[in-house]
Amino acid sequence: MKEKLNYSYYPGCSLHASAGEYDLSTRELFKKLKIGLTEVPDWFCCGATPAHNVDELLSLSLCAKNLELADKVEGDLAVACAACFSRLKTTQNVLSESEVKRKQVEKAIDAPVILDSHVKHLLEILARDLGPERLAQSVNKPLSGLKVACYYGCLLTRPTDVPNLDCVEAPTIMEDVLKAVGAETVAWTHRMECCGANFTLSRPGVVIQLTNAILDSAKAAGADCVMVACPLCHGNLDIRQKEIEGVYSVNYNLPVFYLTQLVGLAVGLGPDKLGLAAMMVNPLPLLKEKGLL
Amino acid sequence: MTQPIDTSIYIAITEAIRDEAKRLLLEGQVSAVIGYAGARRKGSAQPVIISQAEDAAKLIFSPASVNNLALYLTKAKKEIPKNGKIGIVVKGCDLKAIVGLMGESQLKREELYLIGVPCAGVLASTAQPSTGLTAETIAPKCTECNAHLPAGCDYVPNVQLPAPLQLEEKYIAEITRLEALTPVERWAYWKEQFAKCIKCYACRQVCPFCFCEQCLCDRNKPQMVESTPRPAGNTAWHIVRAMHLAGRCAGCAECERVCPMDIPLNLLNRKMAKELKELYAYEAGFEVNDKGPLSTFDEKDDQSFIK
Amino acid sequence: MHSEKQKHSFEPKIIAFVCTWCTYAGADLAGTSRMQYPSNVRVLKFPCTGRIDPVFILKAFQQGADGVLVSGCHPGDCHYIAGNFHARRRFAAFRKLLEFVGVDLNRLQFSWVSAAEGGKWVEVVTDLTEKVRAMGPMAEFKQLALEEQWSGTIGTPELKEAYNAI
Amino acid sequence: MSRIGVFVCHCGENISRTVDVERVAAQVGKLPGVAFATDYKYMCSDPGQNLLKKAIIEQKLSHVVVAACSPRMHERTFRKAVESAGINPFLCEMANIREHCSWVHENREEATVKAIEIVGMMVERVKKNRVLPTITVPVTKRSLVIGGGIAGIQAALDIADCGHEVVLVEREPSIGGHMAQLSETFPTLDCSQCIMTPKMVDVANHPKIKLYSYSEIELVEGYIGNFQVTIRKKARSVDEDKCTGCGLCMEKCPIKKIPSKFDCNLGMRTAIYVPFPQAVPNTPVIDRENCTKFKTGKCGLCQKVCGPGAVDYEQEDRLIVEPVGAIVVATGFDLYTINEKPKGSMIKGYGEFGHGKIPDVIDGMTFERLASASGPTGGKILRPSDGKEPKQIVFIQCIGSRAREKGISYCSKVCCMYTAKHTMLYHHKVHDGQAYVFFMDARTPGKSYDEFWRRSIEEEEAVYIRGMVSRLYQKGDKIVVMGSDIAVGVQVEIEADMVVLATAIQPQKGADTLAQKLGISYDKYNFYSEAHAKLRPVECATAGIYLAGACQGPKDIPDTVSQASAAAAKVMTLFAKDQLEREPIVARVREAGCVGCFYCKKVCPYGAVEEKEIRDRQGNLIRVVAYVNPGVCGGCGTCQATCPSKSVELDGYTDEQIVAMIEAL
Repeated sequence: MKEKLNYSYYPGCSLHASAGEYDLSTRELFKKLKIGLTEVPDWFCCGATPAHNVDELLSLSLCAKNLELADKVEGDLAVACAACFSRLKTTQNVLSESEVKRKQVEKAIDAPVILDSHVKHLLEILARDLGPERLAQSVNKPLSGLKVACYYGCLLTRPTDVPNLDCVEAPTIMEDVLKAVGAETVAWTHRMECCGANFTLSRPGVVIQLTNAILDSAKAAGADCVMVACPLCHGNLDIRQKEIEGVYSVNYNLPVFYLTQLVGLAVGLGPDKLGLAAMMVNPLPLLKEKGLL
Repeated sequence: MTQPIDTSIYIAITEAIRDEAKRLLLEGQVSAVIGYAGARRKGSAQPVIISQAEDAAKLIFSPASVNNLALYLTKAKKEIPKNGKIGIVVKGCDLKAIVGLMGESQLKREELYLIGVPCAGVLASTAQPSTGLTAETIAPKCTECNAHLPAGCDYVPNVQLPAPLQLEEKYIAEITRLEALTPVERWAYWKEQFAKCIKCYACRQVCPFCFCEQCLCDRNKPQMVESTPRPAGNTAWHIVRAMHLAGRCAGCAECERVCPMDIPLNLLNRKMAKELKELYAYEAGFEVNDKGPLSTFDEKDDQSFIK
Repeated sequence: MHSEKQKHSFEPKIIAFVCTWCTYAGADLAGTSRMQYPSNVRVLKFPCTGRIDPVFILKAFQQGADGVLVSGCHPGDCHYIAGNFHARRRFAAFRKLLEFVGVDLNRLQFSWVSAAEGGKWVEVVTDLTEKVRAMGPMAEFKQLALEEQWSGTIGTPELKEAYNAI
Repeated sequence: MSRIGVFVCHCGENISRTVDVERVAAQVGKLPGVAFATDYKYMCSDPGQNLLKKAIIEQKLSHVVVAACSPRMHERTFRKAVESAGINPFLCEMANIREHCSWVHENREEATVKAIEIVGMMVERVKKNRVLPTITVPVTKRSLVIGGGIAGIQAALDIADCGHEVVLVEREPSIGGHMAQLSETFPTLDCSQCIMTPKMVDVANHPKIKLYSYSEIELVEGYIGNFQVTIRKKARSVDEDKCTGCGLCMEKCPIKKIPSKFDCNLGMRTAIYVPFPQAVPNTPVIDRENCTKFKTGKCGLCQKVCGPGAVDYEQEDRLIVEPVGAIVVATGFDLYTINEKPKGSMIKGYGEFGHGKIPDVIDGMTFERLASASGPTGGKILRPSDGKEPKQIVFIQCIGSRAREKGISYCSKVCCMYTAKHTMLYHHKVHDGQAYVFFMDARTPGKSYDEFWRRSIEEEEAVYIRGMVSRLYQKGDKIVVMGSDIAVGVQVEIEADMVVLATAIQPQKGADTLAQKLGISYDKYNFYSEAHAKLRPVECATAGIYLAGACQGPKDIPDTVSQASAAAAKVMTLFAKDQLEREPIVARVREAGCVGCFYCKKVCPYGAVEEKEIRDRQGNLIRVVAYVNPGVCGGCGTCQATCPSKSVELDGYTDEQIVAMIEAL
C-alpha cells in the first residue's frame, strides 16, 4: 500500500460557487487525513450538464483539455462533483473507443488526449485508496447513532462500464465509508433515483416532484439526514427542501450533508471548517441531539 | 558528440553472476551455467558453459555480451549436460526468446534457472569490443529496448539500473522511411539487400526460433524454396524466414549481427512485429502464451483487405 | 451472338487458390449459370483456405503469375469450423510482408465467395484480371529468376577492402 | 515412370462446343508420363466408363485424369470406375474443363488453350498422388447419453429401442430434469408430469438402458467409435439393489426442514430424500451435508428402520469405466439468477431489482412449482413471503436475455411462450386477479404458438405493456414496479403483490468443464457449438459426439425432443456398420521432422492432434512429437499450412501435389 497519497484536484464550477462548503470541507478533510491535494492550475468548466446535449465535440474537448491540464500535476485526479466525474470518465471512454473523435478532439484542443490517467471520485479515494481500515483509524468522534440515507443519485455509477465506481444498480461504496466512521445507514428505495438536476432552472415543477419522492422515501426509512456526493443533488435536496415542504404540506427537516462534511465531523473537524453554516436545512440541532457537536 | 552510456553497474553484475553461479553449482542446484566469458580480443566476450564451481570466476558481463544464449538451450543443447536444471544468464531480450520457446513446448521453465541481467545495452556488431558504449556504438536493437530489466527470473543482481537514455529508435525510423517509398523503390532496396546473400544460413543457425530439425527450405520433394544463392532463391528464403518468425521473433537481432553480408534482417522481423501488434495487439516475449497471434483468431479480426 | 472479343496486347496469368466447399462451388455455379469471364484464371483447389500456405503464393509469383487470388468461405461458413479464420490472420500478416518487400498488393486479392455467389466469383476474377492487365506483367520476380549471377554490390568500405585483398 | 491415361469428355456438346477436345487430347498426349490420351462423347455414361476401364487394363495405366465436368459432380463416379479396374481410387483426378472453362468462355481458341493447361496441371498433380488406403475404425455399438432430462431420455429411448445399449448418466439423484418441474406445457396446456413420467419409467424398465443417476462424467478418452468414459458414481449412502423404495426412512428422518431444490426452495425435504415422489430411480439419497449422522455421528434412524438394510453410511464414490462408440450430450440449461455478479461470470446481476432479495420477486421456474398440482402449494398461487394470494401480478420478460449490458445478448426463446402460459394459469386459478406483462417483443414462431399468445391477451385478459422495468422496490407488503409503456409513451407504476421474472436460459454450471473433458467446442456463453449451424446442427465438430436440447442453445420441448431423436438417428447411422469408413483425406505426421512445437495442435479445430512420446528401448523419453488421430481428423489441412517444417501432411493435398500444379503453369 502506498504510504503517502497524493492527488491533483478538479473542484468544478459548483464548488467555487453554490457548493463552497463542499470545497472547503474537502480541502480540510484531506489536510486532516494527510492526503496531498493540488488544485489543477487553470482548470475550467467541464461542460456539464448542458454541453453534451448541445455539441458533443465541444463537451469532449472541454473535458479532454482539463484532463490534459490535470496530467501535468502529479497524482491521480480527484473529482468532487458527480457530474464532472461522469463527464471526464465518459470522455475517456468515448475517445478510447473512437479514433475519429479522438483525432477531432486532438485537433480542437491542440494537445494529445490523455486516456490512461486515473480519474477518481472522492468516494473512491476514501473507500478504496485510503480504505475503511485507515479511515477508521483517523476517527476520533464516531458518528454513532446517526442514521444516514446515502443518496447516490443517477450519475455516480451509471452508465454500465463507464464510471466503474461500484455495482451499477446496487452500490455500497457510500455505506462502506459511513460504516468506517461509525454512522448507521438506512436501507431505502430511492437512493439511485434522479433528482432532476438538468431541469433545476428550466422546469422546477419536475424537480420538486422527483425530489419530494426522494425525501419522502428517506424519511420513511427512518433516516435522520441524507448524505450526497454531488453539488447538484445537494442543490435540489437541500436548497429546495423548504419549497417542497410547502408544496406538499409535509415536514421533512432532513439536513443534507456532503460526504466530506460527515467524514470530516468524524475525524474531529469543527463546524467552521466544514461550512455547516452554509446549509439551508440547519443541521446543528440534529448534531447536538446526537451529541456530535 | 556521442553520448556515453553508463555501464558501470556491469562490474557489480559480473560479481553477482559469479557468486550466484558458484552457489548454484556448489549446491548442485544446476548441472551447468551458460554465460559469457572474456575472449581473446581485448574487451570481447564469448558464450561459455561451465559445470564446475571454480570456473564461476570466468563469468563476466560487459557491453560485449551480445550473444543470445537462449540458442544453446535448443539446437546446441546436446553439448550441455542433460541431467538436472541448467542455469543461464539472460538479458531482457534473450529472456523474450526463452519465453517464446516455452510457449512452443521447446523449453520447460522448471528445467531452467534464470539469472537475469539488468542491461543498459550492448555493443553493435560494427563496434570494436573494446570501445565504450555510447549512443553511437550501441546495438540498434538496444535503442528500442523495452525490457532493460528482465522480469520473472529466479535471480537478478540487486543493482540500480541508470535511467535509460532517449535514443533514436533506429528500426522504427528505418521502417518508417521504407514504408514511405513506392513498391518499386522498396523492391529495388530489398533486391539489392537480398542480392548480397550468400545463403550461408548463419541467420538460421543463430536464431533461437529456427529450431526445426529439417528446414522447409532444405527440402527437395517438393522444393518449396530454391536453395542455391541466386537472387530468386535468396528473396524467397528471406520472405519465408520473416513469415515463419512473424509473431514469434522478439527482436534479439542475432540474425542481423551474424550476417556476414550486413543484410538488415531484423528490419523484416521488426516490421512483422509492428504489424502484428497493430492488428492483434500482440507483442512476443512478455508472457508464456499457449497460442501466438498466428495460431489463434478472433471472429472479429480485421478483414478490410478481403473482398 | 457475342461481339468480337477485344484483343489485348498483354494477357495476364492469374492463379486462384480456392477452397473446395465455397469458392470452388461458387465457380461451378458461375459455370452452370453460363456466366462469362476472362479465361486468364487457373484454379487450384484446396480443401480449405486454412490449407493454403503463404509459400504457395510466393511460388506462384515466382512461376510467372501476374496476379494471385485467394478465396474461401465467408467467416462462420467454414466447412472445417475455423480454417478460414486462421487463413485470414495468416494472410493479413503475409500481405504486409509482401508489401514491405515491394510487391504491389494490387496483384494479390483475397475474397470470400460462397457456393451461392457465382456472380461474385465472376466479378472478383474479372476485376483482378482487368486490374492486373492494366498494371502490366509482374516483372519483379521474373527478372530475379533470370539473374543467374551473384549480383551483389559491395556496399561498405570494409567489404571493398576485403574484396580487393582477395 | 508413371503411365497416365487422359480421357477428355465432350459432354455431348457442352464441352466440345467451345473446346477443341481432340486438340486437347492430342496436346496432352505429348506430355511426359502420359501413355494414353483420348476423347469421348460421354465419359460418365456406361460405355464411357467401360472405355476407361478397358484402357486401364489394356494400356497398363498407373494413373488417370478425366477431363470433364466439376469433380463435385462426378469424381466419385470415376474413382469407383478406376477402382473396379484395379487402380487405387485416389490415383484418379478430374480436370474441370466444363464449369471452369467451356461454359464460361466463348472464344474457342482461348478456351482450348485453357483446357490444355488445366489438364496439364492435373497430369502433373496426379503424378504425385499416392495410394491412399481407406481408413476404417472399429465401432463399439454402445452409446453414452449425458443428462437425464427430456432430451437425454428421448435420445436414450430411441437408441435403445433400436437395439443398442445405452449408458445414461444423470448428475441429480433422479432423472427428469427441468421438464419434471414444469406444471403445464405450452401450447396445449397438458400436464408436464403426465407426459414425462411414463417416459421416465420406460427408461427405468428398458433392458438396453443402464442408468447411472447421481453420477458425473470424470474422464473421456478415445475417439469416435472407441471412447472410454470414466463415470463417477457419487456415494448415495443407500444400496440401490437392496432398497425397495418404501419411503419409511424419509418418514422417520428427523431433519425435515431442508429447502427442496426441486421445489425451488418453496418446499422442504428430509436429509434422506428423493427429489420428488415420481423419481426414477425411486431410491433415496442421503444429503451428507445436512444429515445428523454424518455431522455428529449420532442418529442413524434411517438405517434402523430400513427393512432390507439398504442404508449404508460407509458407501464411497465409485469410478466405473464404460466403453462406448458415440456420445450424446444433453446437459440442458439452468436459469439465470438476478443475484449479485457471481465470480468470474460475465453476468452483472440486477441491482435495480434488489439483487433477488425481495421475497415475492420470483423466477419463472418457481412460478411453475407454485402452479404445479404436485408442488409445495398444491397448485395454489400463493406468495412465498406470507402465503397470501396475489391479486396483482407482474410478469417481466427478457431478464438477462437480450441485455448486452448485463452480459447476455441472445434471446432465450421460450420465455414469451411460458409467460403467456403463466398469465393463463394465473387467470385460471385467481379469477379476480390481474396479470400485467412487461415485454420488448413477443416472439412466438411455432405451431399454434401465436394463437396461444393471442389467447392470453384476448381471452385470459393479461395486460401486455410494451416496455421495460427500470426498478422494483418493496413498499409495505407491495412491490412497486416502475416501468415505461413505450407504445403510449408514459411512465407506468404498478403496485404488485408478486413479480415473476422470465430470467434467461443459460447452460448448466460446469458446462465448460464438461466440454473440455469431451474435447468439444463451446461459445462465449458456454453453449455447445454444433459442427455446422445449418447442415450439421446436431453433430459436434468432434466426431462421434452429438448434441441434444438446450445445452446447444435455448430450446422449447418440441425442438428438444426433435433434436434428441435426430441425435439418436445420427448415433444409429454410425452403428449401422461394424467398421467406420472414412475418406482418407487426413493429416499424417512425418515424425522424423517433427520438433514438437505443437502449432498443429494449437490450430486444429477438431482436437485431432495428440502428443506422442518417443522412447528408446530402455523406456527413456527421447522426444515428444505430434500424432494425428485419423479417426478424428477433419482434413482441413490448417495444420500443414501452420507447421514450420511441414512435418505434417494432408494426404490428397500434399505440398508435392500442389507445387507440381503451380510449376505446371
